[in-house]
Amino acid sequence: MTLLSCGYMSVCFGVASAAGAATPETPVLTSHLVYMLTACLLFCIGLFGLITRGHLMRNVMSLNVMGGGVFLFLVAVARRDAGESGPDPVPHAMTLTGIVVALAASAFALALARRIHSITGEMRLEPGDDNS
Amino acid sequence: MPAIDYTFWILPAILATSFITGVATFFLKETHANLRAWMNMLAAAVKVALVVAVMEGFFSGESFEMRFSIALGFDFLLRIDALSLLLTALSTALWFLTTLYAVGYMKGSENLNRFFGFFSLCVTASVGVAIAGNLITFFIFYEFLTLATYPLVVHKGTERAVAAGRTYIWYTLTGGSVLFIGIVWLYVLTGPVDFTPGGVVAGLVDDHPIELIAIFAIMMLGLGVKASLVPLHGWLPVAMIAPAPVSALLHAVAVVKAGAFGIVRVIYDVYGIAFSATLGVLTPLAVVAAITIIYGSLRALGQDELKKRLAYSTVSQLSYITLGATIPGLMSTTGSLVHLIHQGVMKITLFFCAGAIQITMGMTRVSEMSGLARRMPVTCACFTIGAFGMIGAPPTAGFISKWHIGVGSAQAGQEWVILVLLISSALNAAYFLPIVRSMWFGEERRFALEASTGAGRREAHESLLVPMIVTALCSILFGLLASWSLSPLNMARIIAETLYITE
Amino acid sequence: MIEPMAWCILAPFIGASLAFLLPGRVWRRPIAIGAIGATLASVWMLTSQVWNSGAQRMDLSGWPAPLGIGLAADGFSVFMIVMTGVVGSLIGAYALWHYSDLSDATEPAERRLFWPLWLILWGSLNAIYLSSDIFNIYVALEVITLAAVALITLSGKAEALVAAMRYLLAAFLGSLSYLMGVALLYATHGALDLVIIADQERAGLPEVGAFALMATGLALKTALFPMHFWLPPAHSKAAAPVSAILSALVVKASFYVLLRLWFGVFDGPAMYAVGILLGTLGSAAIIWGAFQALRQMSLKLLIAHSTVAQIGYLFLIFPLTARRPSGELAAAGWITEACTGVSYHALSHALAKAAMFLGAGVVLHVYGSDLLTNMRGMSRRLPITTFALAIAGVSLMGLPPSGGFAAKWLIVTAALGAGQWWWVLVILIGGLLTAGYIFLMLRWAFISEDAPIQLRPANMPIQLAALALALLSVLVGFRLEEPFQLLVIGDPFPIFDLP
Amino acid sequence: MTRHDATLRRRRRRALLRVRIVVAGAGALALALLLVAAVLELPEGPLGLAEEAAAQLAHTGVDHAVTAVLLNYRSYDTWLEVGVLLLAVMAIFALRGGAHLENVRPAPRRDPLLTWLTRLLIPMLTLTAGYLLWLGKFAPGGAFQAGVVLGAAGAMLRLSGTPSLDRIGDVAIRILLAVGFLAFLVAAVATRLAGLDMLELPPGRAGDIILMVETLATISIATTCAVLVMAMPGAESPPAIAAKDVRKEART
Amino acid sequence: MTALLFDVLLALMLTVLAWRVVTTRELLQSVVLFIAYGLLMAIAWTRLDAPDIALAEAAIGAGLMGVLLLDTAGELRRRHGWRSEGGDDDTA
Repeated sequence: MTLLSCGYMSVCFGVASAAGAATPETPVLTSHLVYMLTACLLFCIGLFGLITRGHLMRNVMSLNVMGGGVFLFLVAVARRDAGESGPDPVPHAMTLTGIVVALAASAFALALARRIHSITGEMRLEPGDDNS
Repeated sequence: MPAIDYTFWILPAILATSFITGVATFFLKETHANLRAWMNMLAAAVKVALVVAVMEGFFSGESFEMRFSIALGFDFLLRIDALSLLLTALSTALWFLTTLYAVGYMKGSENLNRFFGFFSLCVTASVGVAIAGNLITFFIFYEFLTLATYPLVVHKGTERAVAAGRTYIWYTLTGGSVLFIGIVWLYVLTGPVDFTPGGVVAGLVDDHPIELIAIFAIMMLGLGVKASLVPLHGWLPVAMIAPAPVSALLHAVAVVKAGAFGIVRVIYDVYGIAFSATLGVLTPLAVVAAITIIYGSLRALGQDELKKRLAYSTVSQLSYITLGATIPGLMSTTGSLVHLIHQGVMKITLFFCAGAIQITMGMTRVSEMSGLARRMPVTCACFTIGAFGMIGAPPTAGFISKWHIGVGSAQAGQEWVILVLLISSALNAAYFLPIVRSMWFGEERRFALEASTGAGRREAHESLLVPMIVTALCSILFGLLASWSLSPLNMARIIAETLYITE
Repeated sequence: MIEPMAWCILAPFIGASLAFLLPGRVWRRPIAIGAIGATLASVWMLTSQVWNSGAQRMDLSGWPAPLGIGLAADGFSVFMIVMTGVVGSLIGAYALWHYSDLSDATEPAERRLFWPLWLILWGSLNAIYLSSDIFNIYVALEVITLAAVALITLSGKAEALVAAMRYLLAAFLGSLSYLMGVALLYATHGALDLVIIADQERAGLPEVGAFALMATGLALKTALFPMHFWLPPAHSKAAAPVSAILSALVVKASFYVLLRLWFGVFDGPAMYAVGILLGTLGSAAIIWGAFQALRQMSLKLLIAHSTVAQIGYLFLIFPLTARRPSGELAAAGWITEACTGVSYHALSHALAKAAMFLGAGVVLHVYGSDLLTNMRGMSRRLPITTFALAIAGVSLMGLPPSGGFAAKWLIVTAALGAGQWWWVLVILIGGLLTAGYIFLMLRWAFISEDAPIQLRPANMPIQLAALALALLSVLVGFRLEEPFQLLVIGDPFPIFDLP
Repeated sequence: MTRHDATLRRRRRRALLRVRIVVAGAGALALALLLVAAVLELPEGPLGLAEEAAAQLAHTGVDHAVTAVLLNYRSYDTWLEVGVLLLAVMAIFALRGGAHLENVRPAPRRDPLLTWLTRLLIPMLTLTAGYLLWLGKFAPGGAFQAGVVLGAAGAMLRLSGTPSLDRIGDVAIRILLAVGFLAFLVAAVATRLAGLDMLELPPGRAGDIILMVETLATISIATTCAVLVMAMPGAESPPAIAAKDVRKEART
Repeated sequence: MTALLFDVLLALMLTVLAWRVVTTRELLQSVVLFIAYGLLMAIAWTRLDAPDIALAEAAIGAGLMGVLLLDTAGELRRRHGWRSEGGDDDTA
């Protein structure tokens, strides 16, 4: 975990320092850029969690983490395109819709997982005694 | 002019007669035996009448064609030309006789609705193959034939029959797909092209011969499966497990003839004999055909099962047609075309006899048949005529076609063909004559069934005998009256002339 | 005047709401028949409108493209809507019996919930084929996924639930990856409408990233080869009409979206390497799916694996329409053949696959289990179903008299025309393997029955539904002019106008 | 199967799992790098639809941009989204085998603190939900936020064991759930019949139509959230089939 | 500059939390961390001045999803008894 955090810090400061000394077109480290980078990381962490974990509840949580990443990216884009009347409302609407859709799908996934659990006594699809 | 343009509608009508009867038979009750029999006989009679009408119309100069375009870039074309008339006549006539035979042979066994239904569908397919006007329509009926014959091969429903069906399907479908690739490749090169005597490809494309050779090779592979050229003939002996009428009509006439007919069509009406000679594709095909002839006869020697022996003899006899077709020359082409008819008639006689023997005496092995003539003289007589025809003895039709192929190859300067003919005739004699000798002159063996049926003559049921006698007589008449204007030889000569004149 | 485009979506949704609000037995049949009739009528109106006056476009809620959502109907989308309508209504006819009180296979709860779920699924399928807004497509895909998974869980069996769970997780991951692609596209183009994005030529790393994400997400939902693990259990454990709906219709929706993106938004043809990759994955799917199908012992699993294989054929369009790095089109003269061939394969596969699954449903109902071994002697007991399965098999194999043949003919012509002959080898081997598993199924039907076992009577309408679908998949191979003209209205495959 | 094989198999499976983790990790990292690179190359400066949305705001009958986008510009999306919610509930009914909520799991025992807290919070939650709904017209708020807050209130009732939705009959539940979807459906059909584009709200009365649709949507979202929490299939039925053969059946 | 620093810190917290959610051993612990992740995300929305999404995220992420997950986690422990926290996933 410490490895990850210092890796992450180096990315941010690398970009910041580059911005400082960089020519105009390299992106200066604005707040929406920070969130966009975080969004990409969240997306990939969620993907990693989904692939490596067999436990159904963990899968649902990883999917929600991924979803969070995508929505963070959308709202960061809205912030980047903010005009004088405030941030771009379309990505906001997309995020709201996305959140509600993610809620519906996760609730159904949880219900299905519980039904499978109550029938088979296990909360996973493939055999895996450890937390695979 | 009659209300409907009958030249347009007569061809689909020919197809429809057997197609509709086939589909209708499916819906009959299993118990309506005689209704089913009469329906099929009537359909066969109507079809023969239609074909005669077409033949008479053709000779008086009319042309029959039915074309409608399928948006895939080619037309679905049914057309009567001299070559297609030959095979149509053969199929329709023999279908009539085989239906009669089948009614007698299959009496009492179950699933008859399915049997006769698919039987008529097969004939529709084989007539369709004959009157197809271009490669794609030919391919449509070619594959339809494969599908319609599968249920007949597995008709008995035993594990062995189904296993035989599987090998049959593997061979024929692989052949079909390979042929499909060939046809598409040719279509990509030449665009939509119909069969025209003298060949079409020569004029269209002369800048990439290698592709044309490749396409020819692929097509021969595809057609070779049904024409049972050597490496691809494995399915024919295996498919002998089907009931006798199926083996008779399909594996002696319809299915194998579709392959041979396809080869003739490709050589003469797509590539043109002259262009294929220049391409140099004919000699390898001739060599393969020769090998098949020899190999087929050799394998036939060793078979104790009568139907297996006949199957291998078909493998070799069929390659006569391919061999004759590959030799450029009027006589050899006529020989090859007329052998299409003669081999059909003779082979069907032999299969009829084999079926009759199996039904009445329960014998399927050659070794069991010594002294059979005393019990079934008529069947054995027909068998003998058929056997002599196969060997190519003078009065029979077989001799005529072998003679023409021999002379044609001599004229074309390919003497080795005559050598092949001689060897194969000798081999034919080697595997047919012992059967004939043991039938007539072998001493009577205690026949298994004798106790129950008493000594003396025990001929097959007359519905089996009549078609047998008719085909036997034909194989002799075609030989004796060869020069008669309406004989198959004369028709073959007319076709050959049309193929060469437009060269 | 009646704007049929809107009604193609409204009619099923109205039917679904009524079916949900009035779950009573007495209402079910009229609502179902009414909804199917209304949807078919609106589909017919839309087809005639597009046939006569070309591609249509309608801006929803009154706002033009960048702000509002547009509905666009060109030849290709109408072709898919007609396919969904025809196959959907015949499956509906089967479901009318399957989910009625006559059949003892279903509990009351299933019967109440089938029609709302299926009609919402149908409405959102039409919505996808009409929508020209990439975020709207995301929401519609999500509706389809949830409805499909809910339909699978209807049967309540334990393995159906496990299969549904695996499908839900895979589809959810696919949707999220697609949505990330949409976000990237919006970040680079500032608009969500397909037409607007297509006009702005902007190829850079974000575009490539967006395509990679969207293509993977959609390929996951279409069960392309490496990501097909969820399809066989899901499609075989569901009830017969549900498996037919999944295999024939639901799988095609995400492929349709991928095709729209390939031609419109991403100027796909410029990505030759991506085209070849998708083509290779498709070929692997053809071989692997058919190979797996050969090893199955139960009919529905065999048919499900056959779906995995047949989807591979669809993905052959990408290499055939890709442009070589040197700029000239791989199959310059043969683009129409490739596109019409693949769309025709989608149609004939939908018809044949639905017929086979309904046939399998009849076998399951009559024999009690769909193991191949106890289909012994089926050709005598269930002649119509065997006939339907056989004809559907013929169309899958691509043998001449069928729609499958026309599709195979077109794809092989395009492949040979494009000089990419290796696809032809794949199709050859795939066709033979398909024949392998079709006759593996049929051989049991022809083996004569040893002990005559007591069977439940199979009443006629369900067999006729399967037969009708099978006959359609063959007849569609005869009359080709109109479908081909319909397909190219509104220039759905816009490579032609390239210089 | 001796103990040795069992440990062997488990060790092999754990090794296989480790390989899977490493591969997944590498894949995810590669994807992260691709995304970061793509993000860094994104074009700068305002690109989106902020201006167009703001400019047309006057005609939408609503002052707050996001609500305008949600319920006017892209109301079709919101309609499908409410459809997704309705589908989720239908799917859960499919899992439970029926929409009746009577046999919902017995509520946990009632403890005084929770009941007091609910008696305090429920009115406040409903009030905030109403305010949020009203707020949507000119400030951040609207159907979803209000619906979810009300849904949370429903969940609260459920957790505290006080009877709420499970007392209402089956038909009432269905109507409450479907009313949001129906609102949009009626709006779409009405606009179609009136000759306008689907879901096109006439500028004059757009504001009140949006408010009406929003209220119905809030009701159905609240009910959906409450039912989602309430109707979760619990452990009513003991595990009927052992896990192993379910997976075996699933795989054959 | 301090706002930027706050953003970077928030972003870092979000990423670390997400990593922890995915890789913790205990199931219940990851559920709680997931709820914290939801709340942090709500803060992020306010930072990106999207108040309505912040509200929705707080209510849904922490509220509903949290309730559902906790209820299911409780169900699991009730089913497997208290012997081992999170029952069937004892190792990482």
